[in-house]
Formats: sequence, C-alpha cells, structure tokens
Amino acid sequence: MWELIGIWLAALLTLCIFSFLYRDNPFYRFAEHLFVGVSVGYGIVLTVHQGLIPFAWNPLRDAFTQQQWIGLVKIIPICIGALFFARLFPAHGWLIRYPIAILIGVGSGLAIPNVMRADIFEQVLGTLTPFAQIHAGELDPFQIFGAILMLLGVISTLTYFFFSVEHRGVVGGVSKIGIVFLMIGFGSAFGNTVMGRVSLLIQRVDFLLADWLHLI
Amino acid sequence: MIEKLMNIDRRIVFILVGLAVIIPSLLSVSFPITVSQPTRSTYDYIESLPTGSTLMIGFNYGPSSLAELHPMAEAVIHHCFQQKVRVIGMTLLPDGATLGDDMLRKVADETGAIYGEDYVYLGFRPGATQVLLGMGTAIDSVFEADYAKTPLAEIPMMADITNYEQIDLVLDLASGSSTEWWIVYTNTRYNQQIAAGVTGVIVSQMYPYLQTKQLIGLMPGLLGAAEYEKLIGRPAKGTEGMSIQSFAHLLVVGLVILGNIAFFIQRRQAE
Amino acid sequence: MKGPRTFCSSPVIQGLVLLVVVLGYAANAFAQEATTIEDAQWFDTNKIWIFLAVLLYSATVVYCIYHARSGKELFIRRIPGLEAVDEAIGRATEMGRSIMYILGLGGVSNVATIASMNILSQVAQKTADYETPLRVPCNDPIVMNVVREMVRTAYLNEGRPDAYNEENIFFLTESQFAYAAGVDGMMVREEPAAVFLQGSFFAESLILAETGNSIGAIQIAGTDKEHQLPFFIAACDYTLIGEELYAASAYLSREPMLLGSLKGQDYGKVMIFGAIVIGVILELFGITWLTTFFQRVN
Amino acid sequence: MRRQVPLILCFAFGIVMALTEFSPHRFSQWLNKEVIDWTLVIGPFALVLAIATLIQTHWTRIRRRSEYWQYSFLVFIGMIVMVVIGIPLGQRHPVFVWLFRYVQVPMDATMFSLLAFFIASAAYRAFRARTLEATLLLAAALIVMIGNAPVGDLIWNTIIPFGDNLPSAARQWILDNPNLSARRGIILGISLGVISQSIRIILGIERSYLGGVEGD
Repeated sequence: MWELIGIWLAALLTLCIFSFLYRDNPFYRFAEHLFVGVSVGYGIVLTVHQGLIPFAWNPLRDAFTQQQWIGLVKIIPICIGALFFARLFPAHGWLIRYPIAILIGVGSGLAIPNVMRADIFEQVLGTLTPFAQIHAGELDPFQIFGAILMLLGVISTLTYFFFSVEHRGVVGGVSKIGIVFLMIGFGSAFGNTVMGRVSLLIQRVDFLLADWLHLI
Repeated sequence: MIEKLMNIDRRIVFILVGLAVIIPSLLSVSFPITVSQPTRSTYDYIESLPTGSTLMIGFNYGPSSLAELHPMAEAVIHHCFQQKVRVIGMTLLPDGATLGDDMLRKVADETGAIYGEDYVYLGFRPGATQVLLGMGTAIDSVFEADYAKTPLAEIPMMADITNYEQIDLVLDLASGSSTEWWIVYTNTRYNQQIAAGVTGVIVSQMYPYLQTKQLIGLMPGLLGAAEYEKLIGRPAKGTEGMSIQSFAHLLVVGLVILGNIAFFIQRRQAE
Repeated sequence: MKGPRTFCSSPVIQGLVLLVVVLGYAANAFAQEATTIEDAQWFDTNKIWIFLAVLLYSATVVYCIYHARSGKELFIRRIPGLEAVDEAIGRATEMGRSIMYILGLGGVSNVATIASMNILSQVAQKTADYETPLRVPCNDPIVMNVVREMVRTAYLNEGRPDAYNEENIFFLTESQFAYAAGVDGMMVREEPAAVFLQGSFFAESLILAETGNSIGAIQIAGTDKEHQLPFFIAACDYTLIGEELYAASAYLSREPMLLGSLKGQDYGKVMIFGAIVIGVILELFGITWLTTFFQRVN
Repeated sequence: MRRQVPLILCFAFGIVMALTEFSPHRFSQWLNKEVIDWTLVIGPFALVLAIATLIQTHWTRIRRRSEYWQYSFLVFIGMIVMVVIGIPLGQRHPVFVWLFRYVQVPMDATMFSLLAFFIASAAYRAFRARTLEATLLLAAALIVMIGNAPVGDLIWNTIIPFGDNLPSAARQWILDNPNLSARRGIILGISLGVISQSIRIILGIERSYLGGVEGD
C-alpha cells in the first residue's frame, strides 16, 4: 500500500520536474520549493546523525559513562563551532572568523603535501613512463607516436597556462598547439559524457514506464 | 528556413531526445555489441578462476549512479555464481549499503546461490582508507559482523578467508574516487589484483592505471555492462540500455551534423 | 592591508611559539608509548623529496610576492573573457535587470571558491556604482557569510554602503540538485541579464549554464574542475579554463600579492617543464633515476 | 582579536596538518586524525547560519507577499517534516526512508536526468564549425559519440570494408591520447595554483576569507 502511494508520488514529482523543460510553471515551482525544503531538512538530519552524534556527542558521553577522559577534548571544537552562533548577534559577528580560519587552515595544510604528491609527482611520472618503455623496446611505432604526442600535448597545454609572458613568437605558437589539444580534450570529454547522461534519462523513463505504468 | 533550422527552439530538441529514449524502451530493439579489451580482460580473469575462488565487490556508488553501475554488478555476480566463484560484497559509501544488499539478494534469488556459502554481504563501515588497510591484516578487524549483524566467525564461507591473501580479485564499482583508494592502499601495499567498473564520466581518469597494469580490467559505464552481458550470454538491462543509447547518440550526432549543414549553407548564401 | 611586509611579523611568529609549546608537551607524553620503529619515527624519509619540492616551491612563490610588493610592474597576459565582465555589467545596467553570481559547490577552503570570491568582490565594486542588483544564491553557509562581508566591504569602498542589500546574498540548500533546481527557477523568473558561473562545479554545471543560455543572459563561466569545462565552453559566452580562473582575480584586482604569486606559479611550471624534458632525455638513454625518484615517493 | 587571532589559528592549524602528513610518528598520526575529527565537529555548526538565513529569506517573502510567496510554505513544510521525523527516529526509520526514497531521490534523479536533454541542445547549438578550434571540438565529440554507441561500429562494419570496429578504436585512442595530455596540462597548472594559494593562506598573505581586506 505505502509502496504504491510512494511510486505514484515519485512519478508525479518526476513529471513536475520534467515540466520545467517546457517552461517555468506552477508544477515545477511546487516541486522546486518542496525539493529545497526537503533537501535542507535531510541535510540537517544527516549532519546531526553523521556529524555531531558520532564525532561530538559520543566521545563526550563515553567520557562520563566509561571514564574515557580523552573524549573531553571534544569540548574545544564544540565551543569553537558554537562561535558560529555569534553571527546571530551583529555586534559579535566577527567571532565567526575563528572557526572559519581553522577550517581554512586545515584545508590548506592538507592540500599542500597531497596535491604535490598525487597530482604533480604522479602526473609527471605518468608522462615519463612511456619513454622508459620506448627504451626497453616494449612499444610499437604507433604507440611511440602516441607517447611523443602526449609529451607535446602536456608541454603545449602547460605553455598555454603561462601568464607572465606574452603569448607571441615561439611561446605564442606552442600555446596555440596547446589550445588545439585542449579543444580535442574538451570535445572528447563532452562526447563521452553523453552516454552517462542518457543512462540517467533511461533509468527515469524506465521507472515511469515500468514501475509506474507497467507498460514494459 | 535555414535561419529557422539554425535557431531551432530547444524544446523541439527536448521532444526528440524524449522520443529517442521512450520509443526504443517500448519496442525493445537490440544491436550487436563489440566487446572492448579492458572489459574482456576482466571477464577472462574471472573465467580463469578455479571453483571456490573468491571475488570481492565494492559497491561504491549511490542512487544517482545506479543507472550505470547496477547492470554491471548484476552481470558480474551472475558470472561468479555460474563459475562457482564466491562473492564478498562491501561498500565504502553509506549510500551504497542498501544498493549492494538489494543486488546480491536479487541475483542469488535468480541463481539459487546460498547466503553464507556462495556469498556474503558485509555492508558499510566509515573511514574508507582505514577500512581498506584494516582488511589487509584481517577482514574481521573491520567488519566484525556482516550486514545482517551475524558475526563473521559464524559464517561458513568466511572460515577460510582472513584477509586479501584469500581474495583472488577485487572489483570496484565506482562513481567517485574509490578505485584510486583501492589502488593506493591495496594494490600497492598488499599486491591485491584489482579491476574496476566505473561511470562513463570518470572512465578516462582510469586509463592511466590500466596502462600501468594497476588495474587488470576496466568496464566503462552502461557500455561495460552490455559488453559483460554479451560475454556471459545473458542480455539484460545493459544491452537494452545500450540499444536505447544508440538511438540517443545517433540523434545527437544527427542534430550536430544537421546544424552544421545549415550553418554552411547560410555562410555560402552570405558570401 | 597594513604595510607590505607585516605578514611575517606578528601572527606567524606568535603562532609558531604557541605551536612549539603545545606540541612539544603533548609529543613528549606520546613518545613514551611508542611500540614500533615506525611509530617513533618523526619523519617519513620516503617523502623527503615531496617535502623539499614543497619547500622549494613555497620559497619561490613567497619570493615572487615580496618582489611584486616592492612596486615593480608585473606583466600578465590578456585573459579572454575578462574584458566581457564590464560588458556584462553594462548590459545589465542598461536593461535594468539583475546580475546573478554563482560560486559553485565548493566550500570556503576551496581554491576555486576563494578565487571566485575575489572576482565577485571586483564585480561588486562595479555594480555598486551602477546600483545594479547583484544576486548571489549560495550553496554553503560559510561561503555565504564570507561573501556577505566581502560584498559589503566592496560597496563600502565605493562609497555606496546604502546600495548594499544583504538579502541579495542568501543560502539556498546544500544539496547539489536541489540547488540547481532552485537556481534554475530563479533564473527563469528573474531573468538576470548576466550570469557569472565561477568556482567549483560538478554535474549541475550544464543544468545551470543551459538555463542561463535559454533566458538569453550573457554568461561568463570559469572552473578548475576539468570535467565540467566542456559544458561551460559549449553553453557559455566566455569560459575561464582551469588556472585562468585563479589568474582572473589577479588580472582584475592588479593586487601585487596575487600577481606575484602568479609569477611564482609560472616558475613552478618551468620546474615541471625541466623535470619532464630532462626525464624524457634520460629515459631514452636508459637512465632511470628520475622515474625511480618519482615512483619512490608514492 | 579580530584579525590577529584568526590569522594565528589559520597558520597553526595549517602548519600542523601539512607537517603531520610527512610524519609516521604515532603522535603525528593521532594529531592529524584528531584535527580532522575536529573539523567534522566544527563544520556542522555552520548549518546554524544556513537555517537562519533560509528561514529569514522565506519568512520575509511570506510577510511581504512577494511574488510566489505561497511556495515558501512548501520549503518550511519539507524541512520541518524531514527534521521532525529524522532527528528523533534516526535515518534508518521506515518513515524517513520512505520520504527519502519516494520524495527526495526521484526529484534528485530527475533533476540529474535533465542533463540528457540539455547536453543534446547544447551540442546542437554550440558544435558549429565556425573556427578551427570549434571544428576540433566538434570532430572529437562526434568521433567519441559514434564510438560509444554500439550502432557506430555496426554501421561502419557494414558500409566500409576495412578497419573493423574503427569507431570504437578511434574513440579509445582520442581518450587515451590527446584527451589525457590536455587534462594533464590542466591538472599540473591547477595543482600549482592550489599549492600556492594554500601557502598564501597559511602565511596569512591571502586574507580574503576574513571578509574583505579592510575593516579591522
């Protein structure tokens, strides 16, 4: 019974959203506002159950019930977090800079070593590897061509992102080649995404035709 | 006329897209599928496993990517049960927990596989990388019990499985960066063989790993599912979906070509 | 901003002193419990090269910023798309319509979001003069707060605090597609003349950009998420590609700190360039120490 | 207090996170994890701001009878229903699961599936061979799209006598080669930007997050 009501409700909401394709209309506005409300509500529930309870409440509770006093450390972040309430009192609004500064500091600190390793070192290594294979004689001529093209692509795209030199002469020429690679890259990524997006539509159509209308 | 064609109302395009998906869905037409090498290697690997081997599947996708990855999961699990390869399911995403459970149970019902002997579902544990590292020492150090809260010690299938050493292949079904975690934490560290099935959008990110053989196989989105279905000779949602895909792709290609013809005629006229 | 060199004086040194005291004390307590060698090791020697690379690069960037602050004019190449910012604002003013500025889904520590906020503050200075409404629907509550302060400051700097309306910068929802649904609805109802899409975007990028296009708004996009760039390029009038987004805030504000840092980034590119070229040559001769070096750190 | 303390906090947390990433010592690892847990406690408090402004925005709309003010009630209804059920009963409660499955998921999935329509209309409008760059974009997209659809190979193999399955092979090559090298170039540039920004933030050179440069 509840499942049937659910399917009907889901189908109607699905159609409400699809109606946006025609133009803005009361059905879309209905779904849109409901969606915003529900998603905020869901966000609050998720934050409480997956953020505050396991990371703040549980350690504090354990501190008192099981004498794991280390859990009391959590009082510090709770107090820092509570500074966000300062925003509600205009005179002390600047206090929210404290938690923001900490969040930004942590984010930046984590980014430095990880980006250096995962992105820069890995990508440079990835560009060099095929040349080791060329030396070892593992690649056929077509693959060697691919490796050289890759090298040209990486270097020219990188040149396109030079900002402190004017793009004239050699630099200008190489950065033009970079644009060529960028455009081919973007085109292929676009084309490759079509499949994923159509899959999503197929799934919605399948829901409407099979689960709701039982046509297939 | 040409002017009109150039600036066609987008709603006409929308209707065409809708029809290109709805009509083939109703008619259920199908096209032959060519199997790509990365999908074939995954299949071959599982095909070559002796009876009683173990495959671990990570259901690392949420409801929004279900359309692409569920069919793939279905095909691979079918293949495993046919081959008498045992399956351990798990997930690193809270959203994936119910999806994996549903899928394993569905295929088990169809094939008659028995829970606890042919497959086990461990569910979700938070802390992705810690979970992956923890299973390297002992699976029950992370999952002391399965999804239904039965202790692993009481599950017959888990008696001879302690850690990655007894797992012949990990298949990660991913809509995010979980495959990279598997590669960094289990392939590099424990030398675990890994294959992946990922959504169409992140496929190209995975090619470098295939090149370096950190992945033994790779299945791209719905197409991967269709290819796998062809290999095991059991067409299902993937094959059906790909045929619909063909129409949608032809439509988009046709529209782009049409737009360009109109554009060239217009330019010729202007000259 | 006080003097050009205040940054190394107080906060950093005070922070350091505080750190050393607190950490030293706590570490001492832990050192006694260590059981394995790895547990007691203070530095992962495998990572020393990453550490050195970070140091070298940091030093370069900081040096360039110092240099830029000494007052020397720094060149920065033209960034296509940024000329259109004035055009977009002008058009909105002429038509008497609003401008919508979308910062994407990134949190406040996200680099793209920060770059986007810097651009927003430049845009706000211009709209303040013309009294063009600047609407900013936010996806992240903290970002919303920072943006409110930044825009208010921008209006203040232009001497138009009266034109600032806090209600134009508001929180919508954190959910990706509910946010897209809400912004789409607002776009078709309010019909802004210009839409800025700058920051960190995911799958919603095309939903927003296509709707913006359908209402005929002039759209200037920019993101460092390379997956979403194709869609912006297809659906928007101008697109800042990847690092151009970071450079844009320097280009618009002409602030020495940002210009210097951009110069430092260019030196970083030269280093990568060098590593790749030398690496390729060495590999071709069968000398593998550079690849082994890059491999070791993983 | 208003500027110095946030800058100190940002520096201290940033440096700690960056350095502990390099250190396998037990204490460093504990500290690293603990601070990340802290941010998980601090972050959720920001939701207070969100809810406050959301209520304020929609309440103002209702009070002023702005256009479409009636819909603002839907936002409140959606939010309140989710919170009232989700917080006391938990995320696994059947009623909450039902709401999630039949209200939130269908709207989410449908909104996502709109992309199938938008990607087609964007392709139609934007992929015109106006310039060399646009032509490359267009060509790469077409090749990948044809290669992605099974029917592409089928048509090719029946019409053209050579190069079996050329469309899917060409697609693969484009994705592996020009696409990958363009992405590498972009990623390398972005990574350098991310690191330099993080350094500026930690050292207190970049202060925009404090909300404008002025206003001590």
